[in-house]
Amino acid sequence: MVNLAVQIGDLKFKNPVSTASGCFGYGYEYSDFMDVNRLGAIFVKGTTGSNRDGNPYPRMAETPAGMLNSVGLQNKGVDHFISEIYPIIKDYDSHIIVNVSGSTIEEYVEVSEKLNELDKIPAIELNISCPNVKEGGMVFGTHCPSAIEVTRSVRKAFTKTLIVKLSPNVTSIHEFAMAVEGAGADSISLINTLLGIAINSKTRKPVLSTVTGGLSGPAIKPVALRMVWQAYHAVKIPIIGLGGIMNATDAIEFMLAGARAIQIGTANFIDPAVSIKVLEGIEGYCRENGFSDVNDLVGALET
Amino acid sequence: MVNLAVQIGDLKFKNPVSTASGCFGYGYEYSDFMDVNRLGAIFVKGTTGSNRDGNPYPRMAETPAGMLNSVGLQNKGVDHFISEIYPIIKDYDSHIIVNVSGSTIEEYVEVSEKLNELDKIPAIELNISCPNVKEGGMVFGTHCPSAIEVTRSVRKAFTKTLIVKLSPNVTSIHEFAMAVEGAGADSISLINTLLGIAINSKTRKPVLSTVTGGLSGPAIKPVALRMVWQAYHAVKIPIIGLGGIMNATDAIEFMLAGARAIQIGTANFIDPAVSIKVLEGIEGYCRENGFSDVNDLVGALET
Amino acid sequence: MKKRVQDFTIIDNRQVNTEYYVLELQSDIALADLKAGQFAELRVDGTSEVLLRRPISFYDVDYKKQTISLLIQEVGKGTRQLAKAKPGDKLNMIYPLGNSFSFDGIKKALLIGGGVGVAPLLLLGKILKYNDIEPTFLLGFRNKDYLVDILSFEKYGNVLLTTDDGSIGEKGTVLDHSMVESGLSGFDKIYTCGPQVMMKAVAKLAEEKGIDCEASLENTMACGFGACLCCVQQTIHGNLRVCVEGPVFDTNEIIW
Amino acid sequence: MKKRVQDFTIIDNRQVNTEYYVLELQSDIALADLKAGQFAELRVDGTSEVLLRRPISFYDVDYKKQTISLLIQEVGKGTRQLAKAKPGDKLNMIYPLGNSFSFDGIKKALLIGGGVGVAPLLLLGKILKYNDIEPTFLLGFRNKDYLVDILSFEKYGNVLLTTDDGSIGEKGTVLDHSMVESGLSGFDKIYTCGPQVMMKAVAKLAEEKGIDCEASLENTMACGFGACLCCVQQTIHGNLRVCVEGPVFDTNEIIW
Ligand SMILES: Cc1cc2nc3c(=O)[nH]c(=O)nc-3n(C[C@H](O)[C@H](O)[C@H](O)COP(=O)(O)OP(=O)(O)OC[C@H]3O[C@@H](n4cnc5c(N)ncnc54)[C@H](O)[C@@H]3O)c2cc1C
Ligand SMILES: Cc1cc2nc3c(=O)[nH]c(=O)nc-3n(C[C@H](O)[C@H](O)[C@H](O)COP(=O)(O)OP(=O)(O)OC[C@H]3O[C@@H](n4cnc5c(N)ncnc54)[C@H](O)[C@@H]3O)c2cc1C
Ligand SMILES: Cc1cc2nc3c(=O)[nH]c(=O)nc-3n(C[C@H](O)[C@H](O)[C@H](O)COP(=O)(O)O)c2cc1C
Ligand SMILES: Cc1cc2nc3c(=O)[nH]c(=O)nc-3n(C[C@H](O)[C@H](O)[C@H](O)COP(=O)(O)O)c2cc1C
Ligand code: FES
Ligand code: FES
Repeated sequence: MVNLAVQIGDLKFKNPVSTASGCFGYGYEYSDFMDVNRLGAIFVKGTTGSNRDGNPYPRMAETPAGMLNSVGLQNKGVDHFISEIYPIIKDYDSHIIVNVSGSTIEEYVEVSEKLNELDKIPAIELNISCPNVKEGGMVFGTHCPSAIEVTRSVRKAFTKTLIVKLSPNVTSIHEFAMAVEGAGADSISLINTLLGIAINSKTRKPVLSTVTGGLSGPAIKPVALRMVWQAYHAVKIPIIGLGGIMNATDAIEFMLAGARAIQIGTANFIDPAVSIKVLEGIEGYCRENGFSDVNDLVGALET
Repeated sequence: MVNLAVQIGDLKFKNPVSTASGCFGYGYEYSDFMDVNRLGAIFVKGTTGSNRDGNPYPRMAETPAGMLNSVGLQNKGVDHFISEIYPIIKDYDSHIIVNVSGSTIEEYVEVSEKLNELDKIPAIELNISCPNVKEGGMVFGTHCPSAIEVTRSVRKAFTKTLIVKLSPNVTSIHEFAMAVEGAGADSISLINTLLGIAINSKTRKPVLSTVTGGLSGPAIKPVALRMVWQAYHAVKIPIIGLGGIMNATDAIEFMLAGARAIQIGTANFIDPAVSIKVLEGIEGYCRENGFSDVNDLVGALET
Repeated sequence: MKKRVQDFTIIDNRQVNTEYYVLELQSDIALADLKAGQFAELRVDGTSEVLLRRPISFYDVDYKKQTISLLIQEVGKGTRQLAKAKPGDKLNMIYPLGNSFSFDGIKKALLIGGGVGVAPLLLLGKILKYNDIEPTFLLGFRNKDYLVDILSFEKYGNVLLTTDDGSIGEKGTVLDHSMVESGLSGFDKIYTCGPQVMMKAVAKLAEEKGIDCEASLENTMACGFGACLCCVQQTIHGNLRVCVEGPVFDTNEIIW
Repeated sequence: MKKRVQDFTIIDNRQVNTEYYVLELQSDIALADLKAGQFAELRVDGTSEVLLRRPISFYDVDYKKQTISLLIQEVGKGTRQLAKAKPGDKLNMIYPLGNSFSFDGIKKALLIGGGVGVAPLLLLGKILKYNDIEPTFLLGFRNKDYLVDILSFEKYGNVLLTTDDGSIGEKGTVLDHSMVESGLSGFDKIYTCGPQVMMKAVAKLAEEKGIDCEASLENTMACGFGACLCCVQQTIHGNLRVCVEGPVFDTNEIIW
């Protein structure tokens, strides 16, 4: 028997496998394909203070071993989440973690306060790294004093587990990791998408309506692994690693680099049951390699 | 007839296609495969003040649509370049541009001064973005005041065309573009490699001896295009774009984003004659789309 | 209907014209129920250039033989690779996806398709016919070299053709066809699928004539089953997902 | 010899054991001259997992038939994909690459190979034989299920075998073979190719016995023709490129 449970702040995940915000809807979109209750956690779509329409079409471009998106936080706002979505998903056996997004500190705080009231929301993930909105979003994630300020403010408003999601579009990821740790984060997740562009040479136009978008998928895995490894050596709080995880081997690489848990994003689009395969693969790896506790993989990279 | 010539500082390239430093040796490694004289320019391997052994083996890891390298500027030093290599390559019909690397400002200046004396070296490319050396290298490329200082110092020592090669491992590429423009660069080239890690889950060790390495190849193209586009809107000096160019379409995308010329790196390893195909492809594109001058593509992205 | 991820076996791949081909796929198990207008997300194997699945409409289905047909136009990396499929090869699909055309209380329908957009109209015509609704197909192609197998359509209804150059059928676009000019009387519904400019024009025509109209839209999709919000269409109800709330929309609700 | 990028046609792909297979490739044009120890860089098509070419040694060559044989072990993404090659498929190679084994003034040579490392030794043995040098092959495998086609080797010289479990030949590694213990007298050169630990041990043995020794090294390569400096081996002459100054090195010069 392999112990798969991992601890993120005050929260115990029954296993390290979770699904990334914006890539897994609210979980029920996947219920035809897998048992979503087997996941350690589900990070639901970025949620803002009020309704957002997101960006105009087209919002997606395929790139070599990756994709760009510029969804732009389309969601119906936190009140709609609470009244319409929360009742449906609150009894999942996986932790429901809401990805909190905003344009202003006030908005982040407002959303976090409201979510703090919900019994079955044990944690939030503060998205200070969305590259696809004009205001806020990535600004908080690429300017250290802003990252500190928004984390501090939300920390006061949210009493449960606070995960801060970092942007990879920075010179020194460890600086941001340490900053939000100091500001009260219980955990950090990384990476969000890398800022990129796709161009259609025939039309001589950008593929995305917003010109730039966020790059995800296997292409970014080496950068994500590097950042997880750098952050692991900079902070004490647990790290949730993501970026290009397609299979169990990738997930194990993130854990070796220092991730206590992992999230799967883009891969869900290609194989909607991939997260279960990753879970089973991690368990198999531990068994075959004599690890009785998945936690023994965390940061076990021999350098 | 399509005009293919482009101007980089005082220097006229007969066409916009060149090959990237560290990926094309000194040109002669490719002479069995193609006529290297057809290139606009050849950016030769990073050259330092004295001999460098580079990093221990292994130095290479394949990643999704990319590769990591940690060669670490292995070269025999500028004096060896001048006495042994320059005589062989100086009569190429393509511009020979030396990629100047170093650990200290003094080293950059020393190498640049020596190269300034060589008749057939019309330009240098200042590599302030090598992620694979312990000292110097990327530090200059990720710290703006250092980037300015090294550019200023070399500008004094080198009277011909000075190209500064920027690191993508920064928060604001336009900041660096503007800084080195202000410090006297005639042109900027971007991007160098993104810092990444590859892990072998079986051995639980990093694949590279140096743990981290530089990511190149198609995977990085969206990031490179974005940075070229951002830099294009920040500076007046011509931009040489690179990062993941595999074919003529990719090259055209870079030109539309704002690159006046392009470099091909990793793709040469897979198809050693790819640069000629890119050149012919660009010419064909211009012909088919009614561009009589390749310069009309530069920055022509309709946003 | 529960969505599935399933392997199919290619049993036929026939070239229809220079750019189009029909893949016929067989299932080992009973097919999921398909509705006209729905689509599948195809995994593209064997090339380094494709990461995401590709959405393709159902062209035809045979529940007894457990086969599905897809009409595919070669436009890029994925469809080029799929074109190489040989009998015996496997093809993995997520299906059935999306909503479908509605036809409650309809008697006589006009199905207007352009190019590869005719694909979902074949299955729609077939189903309409089975429901005693009379379909008329009005199909437009670039020229006679881009035609599809018209006999398949004629099994279910009258087929009118236009080509840009008049090399077969009437010359011009579907909108230029004489029967459009003659008034469209008798039709109580128009369905359309094809290039966006065509659908937009059809929608306008339908509005003018006071006929209900549904269009099957395209979009760039990452997931195809509602999770990513990449594929939205602006509508009077806000940005809706083409893969879930679509691909079929009442044209009155679309903000083009 | 000028290096070429050339398409070959696969004419045979035969499984040699559970992990090894031999590809036989035919050229439309006269082959470039190949030397024993040289290799080719193979392009791997049809999978999204491989970007760079893969280096593979020449196992055999027939200039008349214009064919080249490669002995390949399935170890990962690229070799797994290459294993699917079918007669008629194309394979693109850059060749010939690297230096080669030297045999000036040699009379009797011992060729020590382990696992798939036996590949370059077949061609070497053949060429030695043609040059009136007597090759003896000492080949080690995991067990009898991992053997290669020994008859091919026996055409050129005496073949001695070891397996880790003694299921064929003597039990143990090549270093444990009785003929090694009996002194290696008469051999004026040792060539070796196989796992690094084995080659290192062979090099030590050769040094002790005062016999010249050459080893064919492996390395991770990006280009294969000297441009990238990814593949260096530490030697007494500094870091040398395995793809140009190697893959064959005098073992006295290697800093292991
Ligand atoms: C619901 C739905 C049903 C469809 N049904 C069919 C069908 O039955 N038969 C058929 O042939 N095609 C159909 N399509 C279109 C098909 O999905 C695209 O042609 C295909 O994804 C292109 O893939 P590719 O890799 O060949 O092209 P790529 O190499 O990805 O792109 C080539 C070019 O096509 C454009 N393109 C790519 N994807 C789309 C897209 N989804 N919509 C519009 N343009 C695109 C790109 O911008 C690019 O210019 C459908 C699309 C949707 C959304
Ligand atoms: C000069 C030379 C000649 C060679 N000749 C032969 C030959 O004749 N027959 C043969 O079967 N193999 C030969 N090899 C080894 C062969 O190149 C590798 O096995 C192959 O590249 C692995 O590719 P892959 O995609 O299957 O493995 P990957 O999926 O890339 O890797 C699988 C595993 O193999 C390891 N690996 C990958 N490449 C190498 C390498 N170059 N050296 C050592 N380990 C590696 C990786 O670290 C990983 O653990 C030779 C290598 C060199 C450098
Ligand atoms: C379509 C799409 C939508 C996303 N939406 C969000 C979001 O709302 N909030 C967020 O923090 N991250 C969002 N992300 C980023 C992912 O959660 C994840 O950080 C990123 O995709 C990298 O992981 P991957 O390579 O596994 O996809 C989104 C990503 C994609 C592809
Ligand atoms: C093996 C290797 C060696 C490199 N050496 C250098 C170097 O010496 N100096 C330098 O400025 N860039 C060096 N680079 C970076 C490339 O010049 C280029 O910026 C990068 O690879 C991105 O382009 P690409 O994706 O086309 O390869 C090297 C890249 C590779 C892959
Ligand atoms: S394609 Fe993902 S929501 Fe429609
Ligand atoms: S593999 Fe590039 S120099 Fe050897």
